[in-house]
Amino acid sequence: MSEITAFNAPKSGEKKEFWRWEESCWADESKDWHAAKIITCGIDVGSVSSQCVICADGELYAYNSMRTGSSSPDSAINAFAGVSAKTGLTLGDVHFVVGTGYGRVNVPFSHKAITEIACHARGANKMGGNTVRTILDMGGQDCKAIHCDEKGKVTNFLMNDKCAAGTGRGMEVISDLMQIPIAELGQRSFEVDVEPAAVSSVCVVFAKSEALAMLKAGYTKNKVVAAYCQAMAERVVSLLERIGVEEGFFITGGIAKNPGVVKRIERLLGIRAMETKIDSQIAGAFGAALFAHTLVLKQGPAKPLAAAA
Amino acid sequence: MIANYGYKDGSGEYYISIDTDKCIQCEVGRACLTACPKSMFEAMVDDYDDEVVWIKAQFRKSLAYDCADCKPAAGHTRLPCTSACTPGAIRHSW
Amino acid sequence: MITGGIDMGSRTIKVVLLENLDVEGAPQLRYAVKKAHIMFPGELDQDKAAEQAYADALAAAGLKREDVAAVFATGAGRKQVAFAADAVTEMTAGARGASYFFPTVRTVVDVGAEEGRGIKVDAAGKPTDFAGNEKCAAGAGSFAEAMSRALQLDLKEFGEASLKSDRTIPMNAQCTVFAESEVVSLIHASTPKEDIAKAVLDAVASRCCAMVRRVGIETDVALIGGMVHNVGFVRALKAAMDVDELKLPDMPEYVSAVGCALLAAESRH
Amino acid sequence: MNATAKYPTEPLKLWKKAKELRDQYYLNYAKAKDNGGLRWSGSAWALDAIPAGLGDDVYSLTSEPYAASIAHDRKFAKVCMDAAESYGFARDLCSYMRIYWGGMHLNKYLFGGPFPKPDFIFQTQICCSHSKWYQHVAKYEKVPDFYLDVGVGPYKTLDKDRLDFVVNQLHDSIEWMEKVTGRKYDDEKLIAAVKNEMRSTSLWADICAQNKAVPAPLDEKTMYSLYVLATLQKSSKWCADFYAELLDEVKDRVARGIAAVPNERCRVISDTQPPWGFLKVFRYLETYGAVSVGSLYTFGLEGIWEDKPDGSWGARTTPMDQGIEIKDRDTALRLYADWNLSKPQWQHFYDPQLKTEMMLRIVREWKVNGVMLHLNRGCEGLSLGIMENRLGLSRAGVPVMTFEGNMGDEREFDEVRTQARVDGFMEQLGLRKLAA
Repeated sequence: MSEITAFNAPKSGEKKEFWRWEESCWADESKDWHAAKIITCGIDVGSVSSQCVICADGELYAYNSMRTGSSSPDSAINAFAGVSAKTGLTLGDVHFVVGTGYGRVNVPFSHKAITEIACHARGANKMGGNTVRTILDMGGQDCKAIHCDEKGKVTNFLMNDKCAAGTGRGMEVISDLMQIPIAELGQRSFEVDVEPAAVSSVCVVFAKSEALAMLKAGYTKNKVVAAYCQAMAERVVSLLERIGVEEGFFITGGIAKNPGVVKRIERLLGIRAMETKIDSQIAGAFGAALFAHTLVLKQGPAKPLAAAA
Repeated sequence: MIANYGYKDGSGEYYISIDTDKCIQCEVGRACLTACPKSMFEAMVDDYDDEVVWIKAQFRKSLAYDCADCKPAAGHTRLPCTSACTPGAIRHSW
Repeated sequence: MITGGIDMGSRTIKVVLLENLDVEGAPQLRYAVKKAHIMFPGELDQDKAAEQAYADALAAAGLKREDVAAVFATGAGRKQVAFAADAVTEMTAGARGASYFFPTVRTVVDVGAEEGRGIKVDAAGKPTDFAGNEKCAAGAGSFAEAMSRALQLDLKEFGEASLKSDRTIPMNAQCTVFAESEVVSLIHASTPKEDIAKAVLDAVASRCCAMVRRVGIETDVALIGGMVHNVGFVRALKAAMDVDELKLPDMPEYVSAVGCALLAAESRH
Repeated sequence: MNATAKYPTEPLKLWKKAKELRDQYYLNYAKAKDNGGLRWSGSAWALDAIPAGLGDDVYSLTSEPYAASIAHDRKFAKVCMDAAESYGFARDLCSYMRIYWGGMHLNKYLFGGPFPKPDFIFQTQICCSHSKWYQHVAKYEKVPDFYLDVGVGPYKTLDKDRLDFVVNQLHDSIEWMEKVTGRKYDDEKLIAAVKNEMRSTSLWADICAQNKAVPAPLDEKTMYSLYVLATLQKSSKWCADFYAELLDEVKDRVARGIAAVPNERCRVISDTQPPWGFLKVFRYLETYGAVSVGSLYTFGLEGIWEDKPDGSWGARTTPMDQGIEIKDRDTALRLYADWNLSKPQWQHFYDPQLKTEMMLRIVREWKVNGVMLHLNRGCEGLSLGIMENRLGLSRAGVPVMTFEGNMGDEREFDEVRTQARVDGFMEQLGLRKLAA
């Protein structure tokens, strides 16, 4: 057996991770939190991503969005540490913390846990305005369809976390399979001569082997991605239809950043999704922070917490 | 609020819907809790501080099987849960 | 004579250029693997990716296309390789490659990114029977990889971590995706990483093993494909198959490509 | 085997007629009531010569072929199965049964109009689902039902007591039919039907035996559309007569060397019902010049066989050809029971070894190069012990491949993987794709 050199073979460490989306940390430089009367915090620990949002007097002040680690408490702490580093805020300065998302009960420094359903509705109502009625959140491991009233109170919802079809995870699967960065999937899905029929299988595992077969058959990657995005869209729409779709359609979560799916959902529903300047992934944490604000107004600040992390 | 607990997968759509507006002021003393042979219902306080019932988490991903015993195939003409809930807060999607 | 083999995997493309050191009339064929090349197709469609991978390999080997007598292709995208003289399935390529490295091998376990398979091989290195994993992809590498990602470990650390655990946590879900959410709940239940890693690798190993048993486990047994690098998986598979020895090539990802290059060479004899 | 042999081929002349007979059958059942006829329902395995004694205006709907026809229409099949699942039936039950039930609950008949209600159920019991299937139908449609227990063990162990056990039930079933229909039973019609069925099933076996020829005059995909007639009404004169015609045509094809697949260079057999929604798998084989010459399923479900003097497997000689006279009800029932109990497809319910032996025999006599086993999740009965068969075959040195699927439920079938599996198997058999 003579020498073999596997040059530019990426070592596992530096291996390109196509599925990974951008992490981000932001603070409103125009504001000074010291001036705020009420400071609240919302922590959303999802199965895939975690966010921390800080509200100053019920307005968005700062947020941090990162991938969920292998322990929910740490993820919550790190999410907060991010904004803390950027703004100098410590937990001691925060009047009330609400935890939400998959790991909401594991947020060590939260005063109350509220489901992501209620928080997404509340957040969307703030981000999209009180005309928001229908909310779609495609999470990492689940898909939520929510209908809410002008106050952002949930009037109808369903969540599907049994099947990966129509979840962010399903999207990661295809980006991995195609070796295309997840952020590019949407754009690539439109770079096709003709729009292909949707991948027929509802099951992600089958869809995957269907996608492989398309490649085998000589489809371009873009075409396969298009077929897959279409399938995702059809899947999500069938869930939305259960709760009844109304104008004022708002999409939260990472999926909002994937035009490949969003545009196709709009096409199927015949409704345009509302625009927002704020990172759609923070909707849950934002909602949680707003709940926290209301709670402070109702029952006063919670006792300050020992700084975590 | 209409709360849908359940799932849709390759084999179909299985949701139990609970109309919390009818559920909050339960006029039948939470009859559903005892009506369900598997005690799948549970009373809890929701995000808006109202007491309502929901489906216990361990059943939410297997309703098709958990509810089979109460379906016509098992000789039932009416579902125990929906029959017990005379205000009509509970509905099955299948 | 120089021949080539290209393995168009669903994730990576491997190219092998093989020089036949055969002296005319020598009883035993002897080969030297000249160059192996691995890359992530990334932006490219398969046909172009194959072209590039091959070009790179030639350049690295300091060879020109006309130096290469024939190239055989295998793998999911084998039909997309314009310059290949012929295409063979993963079964044939894997069997031939494995028996080149280990002439006594009779059972080959090939665990790739998307599919695992068990192959029964005869003395000539021809597949006589095979079984692949059915619908569920949980018996393949991409599952383990996704799980290692959830644990924030790279595949190597993932395997090593599992060695530190002797706990057995059964994974009930047959479907990869369900299995993933099972792992996520284990994580949120703050189960030690080591135990989760072992649970995942045990699950993959038991699915692979069930598959291999369909063709029957006959020694010697060889494992090929990227999972060879995963010490935890190797341990789990040994245990599941209940064999004392598992033959491990030192260039596991390239075995099928080598098999192709050999078949290409033999087609010229 | 790799030489691309080319044979002449031509379409089957009787193809159109087979389709017409099939459509007529389903139409007759729907229209039975128009002129006061009777409807009964039971499985394709039911002993349908018995109800024939009730008159010439008695029509049946055999449920497996009916469900299979629906399975071709994947959309409607899904609708039917969803209906059954909504009703609370589990997804892992027999997919024919779920499809049939679903159609009944939706009150939709595949061939148009509402689902025709049977007057009674007449069913044999060999697999676990057969009785349960009609127990539900009878309850739901509120119609009387009768079940024959034919589980008396392998034919080679058949003795007088075991035969009596079945014959006595047949006598009871006739009395029962007279009671529930209020009709007078006509033994002449019974005897005629028994004779028809013996002809049909013996002729079908003979037709299958013609496929021993190289090239094979018929491929399995075609055989499905022909054998189905026996699954509809093997005891009818039209079925027996059709098979007589068909046998002549197939013999003529053999004589003239007409092939079903012109590029035949490799012969395989399958096992159990195919995934009906994906018969193109068989066309895919042809791209390799491989042809499926049949299966124990197509040969042995509606064909009755015997050992020929030369040791080969051939059509069972009918009592009529042996000069045995059938004059009374008891003689008819006795011969009829014995005839059916020798049905090959009934044997392996008792021991997978029996099935392996029959398959090996087919492999030998039909010059088969490999076996494709369908791990059919839709049929517990026929896939029972199938992995044992896999072992038995490969121990005997026969190349085997397995593919997972379901005869009626497409959700269990992965077309992509199956094709990849076929690619590997063909290569194992030393075949390369032929230039199209």
